[in-house]
Amino acid sequence: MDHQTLVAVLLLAPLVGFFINGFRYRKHNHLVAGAIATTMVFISFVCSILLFLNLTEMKEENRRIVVSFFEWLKVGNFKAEFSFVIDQISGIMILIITGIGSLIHLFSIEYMHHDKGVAKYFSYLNLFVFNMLLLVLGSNLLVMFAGWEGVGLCSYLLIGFWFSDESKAAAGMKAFITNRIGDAAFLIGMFILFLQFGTIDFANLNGLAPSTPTHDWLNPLTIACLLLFIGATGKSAQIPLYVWLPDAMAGPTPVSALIHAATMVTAGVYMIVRLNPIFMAAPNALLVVAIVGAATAVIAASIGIVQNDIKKVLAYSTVSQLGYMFLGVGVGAFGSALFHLMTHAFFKALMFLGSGSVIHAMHEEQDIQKMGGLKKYLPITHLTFAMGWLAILGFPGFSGFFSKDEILWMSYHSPMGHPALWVAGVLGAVMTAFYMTRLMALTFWGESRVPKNIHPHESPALMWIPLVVLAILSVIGGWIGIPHIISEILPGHPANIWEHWLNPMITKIPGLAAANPQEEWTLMGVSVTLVLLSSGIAFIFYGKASELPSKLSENFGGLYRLLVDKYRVDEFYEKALIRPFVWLSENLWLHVDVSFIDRCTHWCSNFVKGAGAMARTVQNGNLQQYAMYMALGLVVILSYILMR
Amino acid sequence: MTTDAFLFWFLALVTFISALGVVVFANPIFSALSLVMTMVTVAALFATLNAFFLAGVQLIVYAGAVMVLFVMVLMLFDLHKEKKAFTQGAFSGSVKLLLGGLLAGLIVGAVSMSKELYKAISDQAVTNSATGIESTKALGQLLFTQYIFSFEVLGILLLVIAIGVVALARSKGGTHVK
Amino acid sequence: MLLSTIVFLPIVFGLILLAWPSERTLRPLALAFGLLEFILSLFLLHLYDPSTPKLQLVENYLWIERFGIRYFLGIDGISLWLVLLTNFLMPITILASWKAIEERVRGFHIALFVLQTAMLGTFLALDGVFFYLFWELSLVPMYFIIGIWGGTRRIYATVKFFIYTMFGSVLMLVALIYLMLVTQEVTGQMSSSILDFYKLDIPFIQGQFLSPQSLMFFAFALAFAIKVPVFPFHTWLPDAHVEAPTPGSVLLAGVMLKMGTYGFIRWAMPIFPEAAAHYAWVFLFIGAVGILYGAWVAMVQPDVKKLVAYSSVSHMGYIILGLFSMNEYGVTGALYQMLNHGISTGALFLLIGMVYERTHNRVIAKYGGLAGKMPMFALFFFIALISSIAVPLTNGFIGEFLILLGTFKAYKAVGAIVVLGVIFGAVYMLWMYKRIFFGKPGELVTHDKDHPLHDLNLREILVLVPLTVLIFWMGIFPGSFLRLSEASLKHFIANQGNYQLSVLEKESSYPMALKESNYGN
Amino acid sequence: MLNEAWIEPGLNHYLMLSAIIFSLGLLGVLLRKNAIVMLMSIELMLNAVNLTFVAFSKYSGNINGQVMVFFVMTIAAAEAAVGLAIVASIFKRFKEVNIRFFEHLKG
Repeated sequence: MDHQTLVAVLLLAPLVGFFINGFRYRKHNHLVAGAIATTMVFISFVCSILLFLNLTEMKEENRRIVVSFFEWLKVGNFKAEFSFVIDQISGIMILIITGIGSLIHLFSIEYMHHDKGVAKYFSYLNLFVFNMLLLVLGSNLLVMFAGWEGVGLCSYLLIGFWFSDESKAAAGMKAFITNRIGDAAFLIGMFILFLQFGTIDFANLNGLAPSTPTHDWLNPLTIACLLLFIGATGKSAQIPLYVWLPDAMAGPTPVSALIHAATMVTAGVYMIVRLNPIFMAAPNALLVVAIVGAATAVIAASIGIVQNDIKKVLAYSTVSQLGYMFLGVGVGAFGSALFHLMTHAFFKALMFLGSGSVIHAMHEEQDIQKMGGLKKYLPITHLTFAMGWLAILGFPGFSGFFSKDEILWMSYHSPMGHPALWVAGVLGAVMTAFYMTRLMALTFWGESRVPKNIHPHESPALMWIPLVVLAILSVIGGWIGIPHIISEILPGHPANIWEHWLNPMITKIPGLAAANPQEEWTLMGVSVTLVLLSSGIAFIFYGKASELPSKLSENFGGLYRLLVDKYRVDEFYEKALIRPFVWLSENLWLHVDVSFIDRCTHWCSNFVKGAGAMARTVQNGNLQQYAMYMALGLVVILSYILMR
Repeated sequence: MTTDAFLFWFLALVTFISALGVVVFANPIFSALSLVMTMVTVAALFATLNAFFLAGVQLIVYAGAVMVLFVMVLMLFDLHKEKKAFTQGAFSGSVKLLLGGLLAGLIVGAVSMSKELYKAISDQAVTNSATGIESTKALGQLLFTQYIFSFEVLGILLLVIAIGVVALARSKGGTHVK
Repeated sequence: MLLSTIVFLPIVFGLILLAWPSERTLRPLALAFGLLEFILSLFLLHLYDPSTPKLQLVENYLWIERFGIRYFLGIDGISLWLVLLTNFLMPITILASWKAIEERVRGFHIALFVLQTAMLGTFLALDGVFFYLFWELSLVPMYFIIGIWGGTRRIYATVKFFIYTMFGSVLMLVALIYLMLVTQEVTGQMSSSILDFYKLDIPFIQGQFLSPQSLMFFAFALAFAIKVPVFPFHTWLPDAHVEAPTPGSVLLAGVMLKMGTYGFIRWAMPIFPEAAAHYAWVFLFIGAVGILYGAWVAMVQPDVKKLVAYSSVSHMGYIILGLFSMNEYGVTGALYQMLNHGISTGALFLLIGMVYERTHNRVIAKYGGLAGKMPMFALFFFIALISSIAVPLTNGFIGEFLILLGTFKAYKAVGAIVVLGVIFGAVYMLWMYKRIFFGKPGELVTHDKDHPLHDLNLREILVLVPLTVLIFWMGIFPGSFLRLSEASLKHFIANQGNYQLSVLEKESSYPMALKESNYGN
Repeated sequence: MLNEAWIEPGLNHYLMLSAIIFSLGLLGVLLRKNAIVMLMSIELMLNAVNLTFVAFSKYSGNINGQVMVFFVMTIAAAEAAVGLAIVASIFKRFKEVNIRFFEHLKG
């Protein structure tokens, strides 16, 4: 098969699945619907692998497959083809999306088996995969934007999947609207880039990016990059637009795994990596990206510490991990960010699916205070979850370790980085270790606090197979990007495949000094030690029933409440943005539209009416009055004739 | 004072008084009778102007037929003496009076100041004035030659009106059901 | 003759319906007529030569010689799509009125057909007086459609609609007469042909509002602005929409509002180029305000139809903005958005009408959880909604994107502010969708146990499917639509200061060849 | 003191008399409440006009004026007949001849 067909199949298979399941939306058979959907995504996965293999066979200089289907929009100089590019970056992305996507589809079959809208669910899921592929494959900003909005739409539909619950529907709406805010900025960023460079094609844009970076804040390029980044904060749940992601946990858990952990939320990172030459030309924008990323990593992690909903903990963890990715992007370590994107996709998808398995076992109970000791009921889930836990901790040897460590190292080492960023990163990692260990301890270890009426049971094979696959990936996934200093001490000196693969696509950081191994070892050691220490503390706190946590929360009541209230950001937005706008709307309607504009209209019409009424008094039907006017006229005319 | 002058002044006075009577009598019957009187004096004035045929017609048609019609209708209605003969409204009433006065005043004043008109026309009149019999004959000739079309149209009009009046009078008072 | 046929055939249909003996077959007959007219107008696509901006298929006869008034019809890339939109929506409207209109069916369809003639004439007439005639004629059937088949406050709404629009039109008539007098002064022969108007050089004094060109421009612009309607003149629209029957709303929003924007692009802007350029800021301002204002006010509407009506104000603001950004992106986007708005808002009104037929209520708060009872309906509504809020791969996105790009290119600050409209558009639409379709079933959805709400029936699906197909078709393959307008729009942009149109000579065009070959057989 | 020429009746006298009677008739139409009296006042006005015609006819020696008077009389008679018939039919229905009442008949 030639590339065009492969790409077409890759893209259209999920779309076909969407239509098939969409038309059978009334059917309840979860096996049929699931089989169709999973097969379609699996077909895509196969195509992805084929394409990826094709890619590896190509020469490194022009390692890209460009497929153009038709001209989408052409007006004047503006030209956007419906064309797709598969290169080092998107090649990996499609593998992640379709690979993890297939696993999650598989998992969903059992997870959703008692839901009536299962066909609808799978059709949405397939549509999401299609849009996500559109996003990562698009060879220009417009196609990317199509996918960008498309995934947002699917996210909306899937978060609000159980729409009869008002709060779930509201969560979906919140997600879409928050995303829309970012999308609006994205649009403007796209306009600036187009007006600046006359193209929106990635290859052309990256080629035209000025080689000398601009340090002007008001330079169009800086503004464009910042606006695109605002778009990314919406999609990837960064400060200030992260608020939708925790609420998005209202959706079915596999959706959280696919959309809100593995794929969609990483779109912002992907977009910046995709445009890295442009961003490198605007270091000021990257500085903002790094600061926002680091801040998000810390703040989200701190909220995660006190959450009791298993999915909420994972959600804040996701926000925090995305912060790492942006930190990496911000300091110019695009490759590392993408690396973390991939490993995070593995272990976070694993943990979400694991939590799905737990929730399934607990009959929709999500509060970790009511769990504990699930280890013996859910051995496979526990084991795989533990792999994910170790990976996210950054336990040496696990995937998260390599990617996170690299970001931390770069944030310190890169000329665009700063020790403060490193400190923030480590702080985030420490907190991550704490809450993740807490999650593990409260859910799987210690005494069972499971209510009497619930009898947890291990999930069926269809659910644990994806868990196992993802667990394996979480463990070994990092070995393709082993840092140099580690590979030097390993037997055989495995090369950093990842870096090598991405090399042609990534702009070099100007003025990057050679690494000092001693420094690197020290920093790595510090961060790993702190992480282990913090998880140890968490284990002491929560491993066994202990008084310590409650004492702590009493002593730091204010801080504790602030954390539990998630820094009251939602309330702040509600007060500062939503209410004023609703207030404004109501007043505009009632006082401007109805009371002013309409009243002006009525005033005009009443004026005419009044004038008419006045004129009408003359014509009142009184015959003698008419005759009088006639006589009056006669007298006037006569006197005029006589006086002349 | 010549006979003509006396006759004119006498008739003018009677005409004026009876015309005033038409307007001011509260009882419509008295008004009607005043009108008859006016008709008669106007007929007499026609006669002083040598329009004997018209004077006759005036007496027969107006004082005879039309007035009888009026009186008949009044009798038919059997109206009580109205308490108020005039419509209400002091302001509009005075305006109306003023207008009537102004109109009369303007015409009278204009006519009295136009000596030339009087002279020019009255000089001609002495030579051209025809006697009574001749004028009737001339009138008849004109009517049946130059004005024959108007005359016939008038006839048709009268016919139409006669039918219309009969139709109106036969109706049970209005088009709506009581 | 094709254009005359297209314009006046609906009147003939109306007359046939008037004399048609059977009440029962009236609707199918009207539908067949509507389809016939649509198919006829598809020939335009075939006969139209997209390579030239010249006027095509022209019919130009002197009508009233003394005043130089002509019977002048012609088509170009700008009017082509509007004509097709009109004829496309008409059979859909007829099909949608199957249940919505139960009384005086005959009269209703006759009114529809008269309206169709008026709208088509407005888009195709190229003579000032002739245009004005159709422009005013369109008010009459709509007046009756709202006034006879409308809701409870229909008389208020229809009179408001009529007088509001009439007010602007009268000023336009004055300006039109002035223009005709100017042609007489300049050429010695009075003329009301648009081609002669284009040639005029009406005195314009920079910064002086009372110069003739500015006054004439605003006289025209006010008439069009009221029809569009732009921000301060919009209050007739919510009332008219709320009271109008479903088919009336569809045609009002779908086609009649476009008469205003079409007026700008065909009449006001090219005839008075300096004034249009100089006072563009006025329209940019009210366009931008209209977008945000319409969105905000829509947000808090309790009545779903009113909400959509205010969303129309917002969407029409985009079109005005695109037109007055005066570059190819903006103007192309504006033209495209005219079609989009006709389709997506038309679809929304149809959908609201369908649910109204079932519940006889439009208060949003009384709905809720409808998606569970009527999934198919929810789906179609959602499709119309995403088209309305401009999600990519639907038609709305293309138009809005181009308009925003054009605006941003011309005026950065305005573009940046107006982008907020994209957000608020999503806010009010999704909030409305949430309240109607999601959550617990509301009182209207559950109240009647004996008559549960039925999902869409076959007829209703037939009404909606063409619109849905177009929504995606226009979103994915905009080229197939823009291709035909490209030459005209390019010509419009390239000759902003001195816009001229000429008539395509017949012998070079394809239709003649076709005709001859037919005769040969 | 009366001027000799002034006492002798001439065209002007007739015209003035006619003007005065006409004005009286007008006042009757304007002021009277009773519709029948209004009709009579109209007759009065017509008579005044007739008088003018005849006077002009005499003093200009032109018989055409008398023809006109003939026509006017006919019309006047017709008008009186119709007017009275209307008043009569309204009276039969409402027992009312007040002209102000008639304005309520509209609609």
